[in-house]
Amino acid sequence: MWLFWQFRRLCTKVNTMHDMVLEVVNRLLLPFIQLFGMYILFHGHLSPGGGFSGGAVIGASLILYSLTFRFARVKHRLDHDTSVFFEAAGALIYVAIGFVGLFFGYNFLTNRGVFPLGVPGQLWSSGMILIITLALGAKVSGTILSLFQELLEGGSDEHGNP
Amino acid sequence: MSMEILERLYGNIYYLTSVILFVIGFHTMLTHRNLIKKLMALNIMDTAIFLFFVAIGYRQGGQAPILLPGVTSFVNPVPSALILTGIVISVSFTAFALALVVLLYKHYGTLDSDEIIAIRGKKHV
Amino acid sequence: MFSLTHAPILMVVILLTAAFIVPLLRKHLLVAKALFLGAGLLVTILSFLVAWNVLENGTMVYNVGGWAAPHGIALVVDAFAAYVSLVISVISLVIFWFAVFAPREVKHEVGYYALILLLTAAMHGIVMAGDIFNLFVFVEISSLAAVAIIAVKGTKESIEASFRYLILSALGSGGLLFSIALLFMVTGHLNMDLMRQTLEVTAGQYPLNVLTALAFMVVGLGVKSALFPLHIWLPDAHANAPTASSALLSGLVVKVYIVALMRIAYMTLGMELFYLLPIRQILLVMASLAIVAGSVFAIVQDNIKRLLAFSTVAQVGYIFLGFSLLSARAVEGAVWHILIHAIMKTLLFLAVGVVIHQSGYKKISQLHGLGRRMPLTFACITLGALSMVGIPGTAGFISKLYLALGALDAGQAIFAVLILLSSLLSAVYYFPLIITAYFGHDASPTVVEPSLAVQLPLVVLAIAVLFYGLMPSILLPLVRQTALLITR
Amino acid sequence: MKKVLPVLVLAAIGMLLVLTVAEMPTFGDGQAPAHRGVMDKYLRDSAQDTGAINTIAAIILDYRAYDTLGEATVLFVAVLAVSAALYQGEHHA
Repeated sequence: MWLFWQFRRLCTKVNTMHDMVLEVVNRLLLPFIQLFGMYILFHGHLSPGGGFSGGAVIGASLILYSLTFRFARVKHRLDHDTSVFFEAAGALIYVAIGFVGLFFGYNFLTNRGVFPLGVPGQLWSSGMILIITLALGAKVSGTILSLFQELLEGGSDEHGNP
Repeated sequence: MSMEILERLYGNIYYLTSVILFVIGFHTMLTHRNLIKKLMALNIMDTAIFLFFVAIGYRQGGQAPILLPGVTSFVNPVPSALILTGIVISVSFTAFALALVVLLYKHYGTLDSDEIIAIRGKKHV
Repeated sequence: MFSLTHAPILMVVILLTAAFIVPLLRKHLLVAKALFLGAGLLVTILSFLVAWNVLENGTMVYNVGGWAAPHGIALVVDAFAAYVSLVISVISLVIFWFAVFAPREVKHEVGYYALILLLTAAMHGIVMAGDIFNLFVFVEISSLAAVAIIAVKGTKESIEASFRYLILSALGSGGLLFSIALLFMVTGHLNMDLMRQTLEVTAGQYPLNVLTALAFMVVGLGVKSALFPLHIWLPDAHANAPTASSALLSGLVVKVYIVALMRIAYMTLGMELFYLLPIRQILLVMASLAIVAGSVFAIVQDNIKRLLAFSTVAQVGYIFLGFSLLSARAVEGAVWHILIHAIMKTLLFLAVGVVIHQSGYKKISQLHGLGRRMPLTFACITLGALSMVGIPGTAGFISKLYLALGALDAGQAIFAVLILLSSLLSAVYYFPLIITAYFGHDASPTVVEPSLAVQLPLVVLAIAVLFYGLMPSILLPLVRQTALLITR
Repeated sequence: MKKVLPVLVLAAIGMLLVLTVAEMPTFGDGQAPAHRGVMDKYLRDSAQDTGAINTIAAIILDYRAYDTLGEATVLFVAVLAVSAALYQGEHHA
């Protein structure tokens, strides 16, 4: 019984305290995680990766951020409307790129002939693919973060308790 | 005759594995009552299908389909491309199902499908 | 910039774009509503143009991204696709109107509009897909959105129903994806037309593969379209959804999966192969069971929306019956029934939703005398119910006539008898509704008619029921061509 | 009965699937029908056609970009569905 209460106290303590170790390590790690995500995004047309995996890495780093630093503090910086905006913006850019092809007299979502393709193998190549990859990266990271936030909020009652 | 079938099965061991995974997932789906376990079963089944799909694309000695100089033999890129889509769809389904599970737990106070049906049935009558 | 060749993809993309923008307009509700209705209207106009173009110039093929068939994704708009997408856009426009002007049932309003838009876009996408994996993607979008528009109501029952629907629907998707994998394995193509050409060569080499693929596909899409033993999710889901969702789900969504199955059957497998396997007999039996069981279950219901939902199970049976009888007139009957059932069931669900909202009564036994309080709404319900029963002069008569004649053509007179019998059964469950409403003692003097904007869709649909009943020739060319495609 | 039925169903499905596996083209066979369809052009031309040397990126974002639009839409539907379903959970929002 005593053990149980001790354990419970520890749990509540963990729930509310700022853990120095976690914060420092995260401050160190987060830039690298996000850089890696960016690398995956920008090299989607050159190496394994692309919009979804890169976006997932960045989104995971954002989740890590909001888990380590307290949720409320993150919320005003990365609030729900922002992530929905990223969502919609990513999808809209995708559709807009499709319409660019239409505008120039090609079919919907045409790449060749509409966008400069560049030299295959270089970073700035492949026209539409790179743009869409970046848009998808923004969208997917927004999606992952907003799913996380929704589930976290949805699981709590009116007072914000889990 | 049966020896021949066994040999073919051994040759297609990846397909066989994914089929077995599929059946395991289906079994869990049918027999377990916990909603979270049902979702896991769903994911196992999806994963089995993904494994199957990707296994179709393999060719003996093939490399990842990135056109670097010096590489001449590639695996079939089409299944991999399709599976990327499949994975995202599976993620979406799981996310929404989890949200529904959260709501169900809030309303019914249990994650047992039989209990939920019992509670709902009582209310209906 | 614009020419009619781009119209098929624009229909999908306009709806998608509107759906991406609408959730951002939470603060500007009026703009969101205008966008919602505007997108629906634009797509309806486009679908009329496409249907006209298909009738004039034959099948339209659109290569997305400019890549021709084997490598890119092709949209194939043949007569069937043009017809169904016309039905979808018109009926969904009416439902859009209702969703905007009807009393609120949903808290997250812009989200609800966006989900309806996405569902409609996905239905157009499914119908026009010429590529089997593209079809799968849109089936997934529509499944997820269909579950979501049930869950938005937020009551205990609706959450439970939508969860069950989600699980079964995900199982169905798994089956569909597995069968696509099996078909890809033996063909190496994803384009439906090329698949058929390859299958003609390789199907004999891998017969079990094709059979398994077909079984998984029929079960997968059968779950989603509520074919008889797999219909268990439907009554709860359709009865507990918000009114507009019920109408959309029962009127359109269930049928779109049947259309998908038939398109796969005649485009990917070829009808010979599809019916070489024992699928046809199984479908016939299941459809007959659906008609009988759906009617019998509907008779014992007291909750109006559940009654309508079980009636949908029976009507899905009609459509499957027509497609698997496979004589020209039976297929025409099934194709007619897609449209006519969409009109009737949408009318009934919307009208019943209005009644439930205005009076608060959900059961038939509570409706005493309401018909005199809400004359216009109940006139619409009566018309819809008469059409469901198949009284001559209403639209429901046409499709049942075609189905019965088709059964005789196919030499299976027993199914004509079955259709007659089921008409009697549906009279047994629809007439109490009308009789109680008109002849019961007047119980609730406070109930009034809703506003005119809410009644407009009901009146439009009721006129459509009469119009197709008296003048069925208006869409006949499209229906004829569809039947030719399938029975070819 | 409740225990036996799933086992029977599973046995039937498993049997069918195992027989199907035994009939499939051999794993890794370069001449299997799956590799005779669309694959060759993708591997041969994707660099010139799309400018991407990652053939999979070329397929999902150029040749089959419409599918990926659908995929992005599925994610969008999921987020929207989750937020719409959980929205009524909060009374103060």
